[in-house]
Amino acid sequence: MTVSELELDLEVFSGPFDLLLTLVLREEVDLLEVELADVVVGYLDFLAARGDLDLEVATEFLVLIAALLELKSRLMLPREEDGLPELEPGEAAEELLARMLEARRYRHAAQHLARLLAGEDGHRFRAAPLPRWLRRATAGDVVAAYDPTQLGAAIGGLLRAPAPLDLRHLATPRVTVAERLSHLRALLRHGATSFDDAVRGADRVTVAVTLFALLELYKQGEATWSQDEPFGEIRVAPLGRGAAANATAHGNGGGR
Amino acid sequence: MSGSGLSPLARTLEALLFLSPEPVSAEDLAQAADAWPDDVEQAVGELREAYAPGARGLLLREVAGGYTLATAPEAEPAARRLLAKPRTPPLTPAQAETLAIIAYLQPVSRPEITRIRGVSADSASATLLERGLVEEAGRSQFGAVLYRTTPLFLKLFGLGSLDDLPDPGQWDPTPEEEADLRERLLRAGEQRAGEPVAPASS
Amino acid sequence: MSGSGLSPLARTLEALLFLSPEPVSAEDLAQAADAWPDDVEQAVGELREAYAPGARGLLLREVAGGYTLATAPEAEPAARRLLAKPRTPPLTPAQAETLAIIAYLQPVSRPEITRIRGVSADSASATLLERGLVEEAGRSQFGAVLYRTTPLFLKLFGLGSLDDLPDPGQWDPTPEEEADLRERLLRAGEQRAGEPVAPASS
Repeated sequence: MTVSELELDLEVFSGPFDLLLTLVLREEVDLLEVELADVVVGYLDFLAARGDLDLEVATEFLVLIAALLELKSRLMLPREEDGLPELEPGEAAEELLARMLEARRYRHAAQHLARLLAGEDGHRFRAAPLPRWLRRATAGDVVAAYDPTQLGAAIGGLLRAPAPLDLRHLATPRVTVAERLSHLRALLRHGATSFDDAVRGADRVTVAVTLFALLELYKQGEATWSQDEPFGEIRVAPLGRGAAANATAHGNGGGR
Repeated sequence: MSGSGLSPLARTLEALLFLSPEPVSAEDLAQAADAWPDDVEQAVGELREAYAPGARGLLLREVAGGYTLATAPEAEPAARRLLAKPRTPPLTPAQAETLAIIAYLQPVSRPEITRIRGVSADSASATLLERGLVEEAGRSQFGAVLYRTTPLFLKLFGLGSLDDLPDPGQWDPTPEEEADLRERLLRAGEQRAGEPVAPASS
Repeated sequence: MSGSGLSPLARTLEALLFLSPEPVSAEDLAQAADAWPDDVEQAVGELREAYAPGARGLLLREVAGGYTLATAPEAEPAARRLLAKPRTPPLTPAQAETLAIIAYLQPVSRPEITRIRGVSADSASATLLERGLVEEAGRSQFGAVLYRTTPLFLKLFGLGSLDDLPDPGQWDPTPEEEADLRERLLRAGEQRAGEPVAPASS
């Protein structure tokens, strides 16, 4: 399975900017109220229906969600923490607007192409091999048609090993769910902890991936979590074998 | 068309279009038929008339910079029964978007497509490559593979050339819509000044 | 035939004969067109008239297996000029890269080509095989197909032997490196890919 299959399954968007544009343009939705958690939960349901968790795909999905989180956080957070240049609200809105409009333009172009293709439905071209009398090999006619220097030039090009390309954060996941799962498990072996502790010093993508790993632990029955109030501390406690003593010692949170 | 048939040159061109697996340009037709461009143009006119929609089971199409023969859509149900081959499957939204970006911005690299869509285009571009709608067009200065569309793309989408693609600006929102969108984004941005500091887990 | 064109059934049969590379029997035509044999016979009669010798560039031929369309003999010289020459369209970047890797490293396996290029070379190598520029040269110890260039490759590039291939040194960005060309290409490919390349299926 790939994330593109998921896109098909949800049938609402084919990219974060589309999703965002759709949500923002919907009169009743304020950008700040876009429930990214719902998207994540929808994805988890999708995975549950399939019966297994493909960590590679989960990571890919997270990249998508992380892009949304970044856009949203630009509007929510007063301060950037990971060295990205801070944008004024006006600038942030302009940048977002420009990217959304660009995505929108190609979405419409895509629809135009899909219509063209549908209109061509029913036109078939002939795909028959040439008759034998046209296939006769004429070895004598062969004259040099290509310049060998293009082969040397191609090899030269392939020897080039460039500096790594800056693809922005969303092209390559820097952290995997598997890594964050083992990080959380290691922490939980020592008893209850908090989400802030689990992501101390981490960048935003890592935070998002850690949250996803936590959802997975919860689903697997390995941990439970609670939060007393919005934006309050998220307590995380181990569940299952060997967890009872620790859970008692730390109190298991009152918010459940 | 006249009932008495085609001129000798038009007959030759008809045979060439029947045999050639790809659309053939007017120049190549002239060269192969050993004829003057003006005469070729006139003979193509004869064929155009002979294959006027509704006259025959075939149509003369002008795609990908050349001429080619194709079946008329009325024959599609019968063709499907005879050949038992599915017609060209439609594109998924992700594939159509990726194809649109490549068509308009070619040559364009995969990271650039990802930037515009906001989500990876890897599997979509792999499918487009496999279906022969796009191909590699060298590498960017950073070594990323660049993509462009193929003649098959023009052929399957019924386009004479890339110039037949409409100006994408026509799909941009009206100034009012854009102003409205900007307004909403700004409002969301201003709101945050009064917001408490959200934790990283928002 | 009448100047006003063919009946709907004759048009459908014309499209079917156009598409099918093999002769089609009257029964198969009737079944595909969902028509009675008598009607098919009559429609074939229309086509026979429309494709009477001298009327068009194509002929309706009745062979053992059924009906088929073929080009009229008058068009043969033009068809030879258009289609019988060795096809040497310019190499696409992907084809040039793939061919260069095969030329300089032969014999070389497809997984190696993929690792060096960072992207699959399947369609490029299929085209090179089809045009007769490369051929299979047995299998590697892991069972992957190996490729080498052909005598036609040497002819089309005007080379007396493989020793006449240009020294890639003049295009080499880091000519001071000592390592073997194959090793350096593989290393650069992996660096460009930015991450380990999944083992290619072979």
